[in-house]
Amino acid sequence: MQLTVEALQRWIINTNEKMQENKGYLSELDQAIGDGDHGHNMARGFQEVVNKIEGNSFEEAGSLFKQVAMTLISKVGGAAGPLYGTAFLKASDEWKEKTTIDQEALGKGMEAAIAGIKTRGKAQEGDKTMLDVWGPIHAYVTTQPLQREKLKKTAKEAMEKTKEMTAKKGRAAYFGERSAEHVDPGAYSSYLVFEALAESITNEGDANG
Amino acid sequence: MQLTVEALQRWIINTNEKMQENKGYLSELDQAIGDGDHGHNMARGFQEVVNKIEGNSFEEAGSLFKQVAMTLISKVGGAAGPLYGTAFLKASDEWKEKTTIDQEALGKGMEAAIAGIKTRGKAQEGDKTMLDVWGPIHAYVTTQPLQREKLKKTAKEAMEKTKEMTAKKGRAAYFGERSAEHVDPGAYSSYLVFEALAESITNEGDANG
Amino acid sequence: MKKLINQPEQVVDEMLEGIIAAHPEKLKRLPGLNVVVRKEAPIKGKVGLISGGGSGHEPAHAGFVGENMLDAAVAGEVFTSPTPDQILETIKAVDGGKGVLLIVKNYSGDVMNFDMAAEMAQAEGIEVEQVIVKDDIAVDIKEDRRGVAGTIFVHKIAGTAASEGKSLKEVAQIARKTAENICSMGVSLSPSTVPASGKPGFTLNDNEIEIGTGIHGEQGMERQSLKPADQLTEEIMNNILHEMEFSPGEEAAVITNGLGSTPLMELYIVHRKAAELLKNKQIQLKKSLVGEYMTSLEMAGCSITILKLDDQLKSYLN
Amino acid sequence: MKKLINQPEQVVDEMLEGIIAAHPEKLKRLPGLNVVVRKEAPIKGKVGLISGGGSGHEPAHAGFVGENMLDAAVAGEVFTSPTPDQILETIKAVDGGKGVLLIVKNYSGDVMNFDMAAEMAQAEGIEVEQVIVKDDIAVDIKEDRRGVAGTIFVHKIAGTAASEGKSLKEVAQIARKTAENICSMGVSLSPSTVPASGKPGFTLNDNEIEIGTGIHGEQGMERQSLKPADQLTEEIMNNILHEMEFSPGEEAAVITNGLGSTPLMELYIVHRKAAELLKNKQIQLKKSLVGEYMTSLEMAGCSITILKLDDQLKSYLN
Ligand SMILES: Nc1ncnc2c1ncn2[C@@H]1O[C@H](COP(=O)(O)OP(=O)(O)O)[C@@H](O)[C@H]1O
Ligand SMILES: Nc1ncnc2c1ncn2[C@@H]1O[C@H](COP(=O)(O)OP(=O)(O)O)[C@@H](O)[C@H]1O
Ligand SMILES: [Mg+2]
Ligand SMILES: [Mg+2]
Ligand SMILES: [Mg+2]
Ligand SMILES: [Mg+2]
Repeated sequence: MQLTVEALQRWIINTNEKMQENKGYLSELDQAIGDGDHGHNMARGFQEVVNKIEGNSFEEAGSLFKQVAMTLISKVGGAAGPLYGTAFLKASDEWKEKTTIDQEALGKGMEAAIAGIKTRGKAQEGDKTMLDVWGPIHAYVTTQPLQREKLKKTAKEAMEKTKEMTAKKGRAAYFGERSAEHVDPGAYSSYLVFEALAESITNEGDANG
Repeated sequence: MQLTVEALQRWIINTNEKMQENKGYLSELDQAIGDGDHGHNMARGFQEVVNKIEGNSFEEAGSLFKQVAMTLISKVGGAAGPLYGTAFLKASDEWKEKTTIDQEALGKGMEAAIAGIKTRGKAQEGDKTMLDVWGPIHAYVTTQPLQREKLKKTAKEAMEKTKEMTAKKGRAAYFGERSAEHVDPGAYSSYLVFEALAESITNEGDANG
Repeated sequence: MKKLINQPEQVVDEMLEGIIAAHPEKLKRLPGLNVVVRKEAPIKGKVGLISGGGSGHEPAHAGFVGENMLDAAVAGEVFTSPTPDQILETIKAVDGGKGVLLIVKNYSGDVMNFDMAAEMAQAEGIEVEQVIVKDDIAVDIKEDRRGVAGTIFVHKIAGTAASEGKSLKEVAQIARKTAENICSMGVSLSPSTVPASGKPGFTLNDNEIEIGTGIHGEQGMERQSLKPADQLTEEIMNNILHEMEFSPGEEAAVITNGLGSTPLMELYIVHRKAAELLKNKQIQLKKSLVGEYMTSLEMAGCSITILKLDDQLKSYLN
Repeated sequence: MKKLINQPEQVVDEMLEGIIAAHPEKLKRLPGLNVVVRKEAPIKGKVGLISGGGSGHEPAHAGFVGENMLDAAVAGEVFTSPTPDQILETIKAVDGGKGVLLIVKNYSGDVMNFDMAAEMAQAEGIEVEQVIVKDDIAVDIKEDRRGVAGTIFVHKIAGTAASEGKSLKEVAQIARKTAENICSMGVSLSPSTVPASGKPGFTLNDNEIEIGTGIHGEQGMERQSLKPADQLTEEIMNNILHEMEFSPGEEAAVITNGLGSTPLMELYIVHRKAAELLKNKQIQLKKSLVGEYMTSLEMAGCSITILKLDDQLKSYLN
């Protein structure tokens, strides 16, 4: 697998489309165990990202993702803003000067991103957050050949698993055990991010290419 | 007709009973074209009056009605308090030293009361207020022999007539022509006052006695 | 009815106890009465200032008792004018020998009860003047207009004038001038519920608002469907400015007043548009009060009040 | 959703415009940002004080910008923490060379965004300290407690300390001491509706209340049926006093805070009972704030905040 800068750009644009489509649903999820703004936060942030990157062409992945990260940081707000922002910022460091991203580079970028989320949010996997999607995806990316449908399935299953978890971080933690009947909104938005990634891979032809 | 001080006292006690029974209805009438407190105001005031006069015996009508008036003035509040208070205060002046009230004295007391209401409230008959009951009752008392049922009927008809009137004074005036579908709450409470008076007359035996 | 109360009959008494508990160093209650008085009252050589009316309009009126404002406030039952005996005792409690000014909102109940108290006090040899506030232009006939949030400007300006040691005649004259230069108008989005009755004072559909509703839920000018804040503000401002004569360059003070449950956020959105409209007309906005000054329990909505300033009024307002 | 707004996306911007329109002589807005700053800022020789958070809690936070209080407030979207870039610009705008203190409520979003901004500012050579307010005892684990109305006491006390010219270290230390001596707890009678979503944040039955609800509608401790104000106040006060160590004769300050649509009348009824309970425990009530300080849009209900005073805190509070 090789993702060109253009493919990466399409990944982000596709992610935005998913955020817009799922804005209401994400906020509904957040209303159940949070404050009901997650969809609006993500939709606002990714729309700004697309406004910034669409039409521009980037020479390498590092500057693309730095732009993505800085825009998310300054436009999302809430808990999701610094976390997604930090994730992409850390990844952009890994992807500096790269004109294509192969599976190994993807794994390294994700590793840096996850470390960033953990430092910033002081959460662990199992705390019912977006980390519970990022973790399993990272494990998959670093151990198996990437396949579009498999990637989607991994993300979906990880997201669905957060339903049973009891939240330990973020607003949902206030709900204690009562949080354990609802999918985590940040996990759902991360699922959308990786679903979009999977679709970008297909666009490049063979999923294993 | 002769009303002893005791009969007058019973009139007031009977009036209070009617105010308590009709508290909710009076406030409902007031809610339609006012602020919904008339029943509460009248019930609170007359209850205090009864607390003050019950058990006591008064030598003459003047001091009884001065007590009634002062209590209404200090306990009813709103527009009704000063008006009913002034009415009974002016009547008490007329009835000073009297141990019984005959029809002529009743008429004189009412005349003074009405003058008091008019001075205080600057309203005229026809403005859709309590005056539109006091006026017709006064006319009846000063022109025809008092009869229990006739007195009741006169009060009731006068009260009902206020339904068609357009309010010119008090809160109902804000409703302008839209006030013309509702009985005036002060007219209704005055109807109760005179219904109680009629019942006191019967208690004395022959209505013409 | 979902309210943080105990017995509906006790709300006024318990509220007043709470006010005194909150500010024991500044306020006292006249024993046995629903009256809040400045601790220093009566103040020798200063005209005494009294306001009052039915309860349910908090912070009006007890919230305006203090330095450079009122000496006392008389609280009636909820939405019911207080009685003359209570007002009379208040007059006695604040008379420092220079007489007392009563600030009264133009409702027949208030006017009559304050009138009776003034007569009684005068009979006892106390000089009393009254100013009747009639700022609600939702009522057509000028003489019948209700007193609403503009009353706060009268408290403030008369309060400063009294603090300066002006005579009763002078304070009353300034208060009347203030009252004559105030126009207000409100809009209601939802009704309030008087504790004793337990039922909302009127009903509005989900998408319905009422322009010109009074602070006791009195009928307004018309029902409309909900519209953007800017449009609504413009409508209210046009109504008010139509009643007032402003030449370019003249000065105004504005109260954007919440009726009870409208968030401050929304009041600022309304105020922003009001300020913009004044600017368009070259009217200088010299003072803004944005918040809850004269409420109607938990009614949703707001009112806008404009006071036309001259140099004298401006100097007393600050 | 019946609100006095224009577009839901515009509420924060238009509210801030309204605040500036109301107080142009005292406040300015940082161009292009959702930040309200004292007109005099940056003030040389004074520690800069910044608070902020999601909007919808008005008057928090911009309403507390002024002399002896905050130098600036950063406003996020409704119920959404502001972003680091806005906070960074605010830090730069109020740094008078003595460093800047950030007053942050303990929500993961706020903490992370303010953290990032602090790191950025430090990287640019500005001294920054933070105090995290965690006063809501409805949350069991101390470290996870939310910041609610008690934040106002931190604004005020740190504000006075900063005005006196104290160093950043000193102001931060006093602010932290204040924060550690505050406990709060709320009760909600009805939910609020975020303009962008248009739907109430939760639902309560006609006769149901929720004890311990957060100011964004976060789940509380338990749902109960409506009960008399005195009983409810006692329950909340017991919870708070159970968390605090008070000996007879010690002193306290209290905020009885309205969440948005609860009439001031009801707040005073609650405050009355709170004051009585303190008296019973021989705790001296030295300062009372009763009104809307930290709201949740038009949520009905209230919160009670207790600050345990010592001589230092008391002197800075007045
Ligand atoms: N400390 C944390 N670590 C990792 N993820 C977190 C943390 N706190 C919150 N999140 C994620 O952020 C999501 C909520 O984001 P959002 O609703 O936009 O912010 P807020 O909670 O401030 O309203 C949660 O569903 C969760 O996945
Ligand atoms: N100026 C007036 N003259 C005579 N009666 C009046 C006047 N104003 C009001 N009323 C009477 O008082 C009644 C209302 O009393 P109430 O509801 O107790 O007082 P308020 O209007 O202050 O709430 C009206 O129905 C009317 O009959
Ligand atoms: Mg959220
Ligand atoms: Mg009435
Ligand atoms: Mg009334
Ligand atoms: Mg949020």
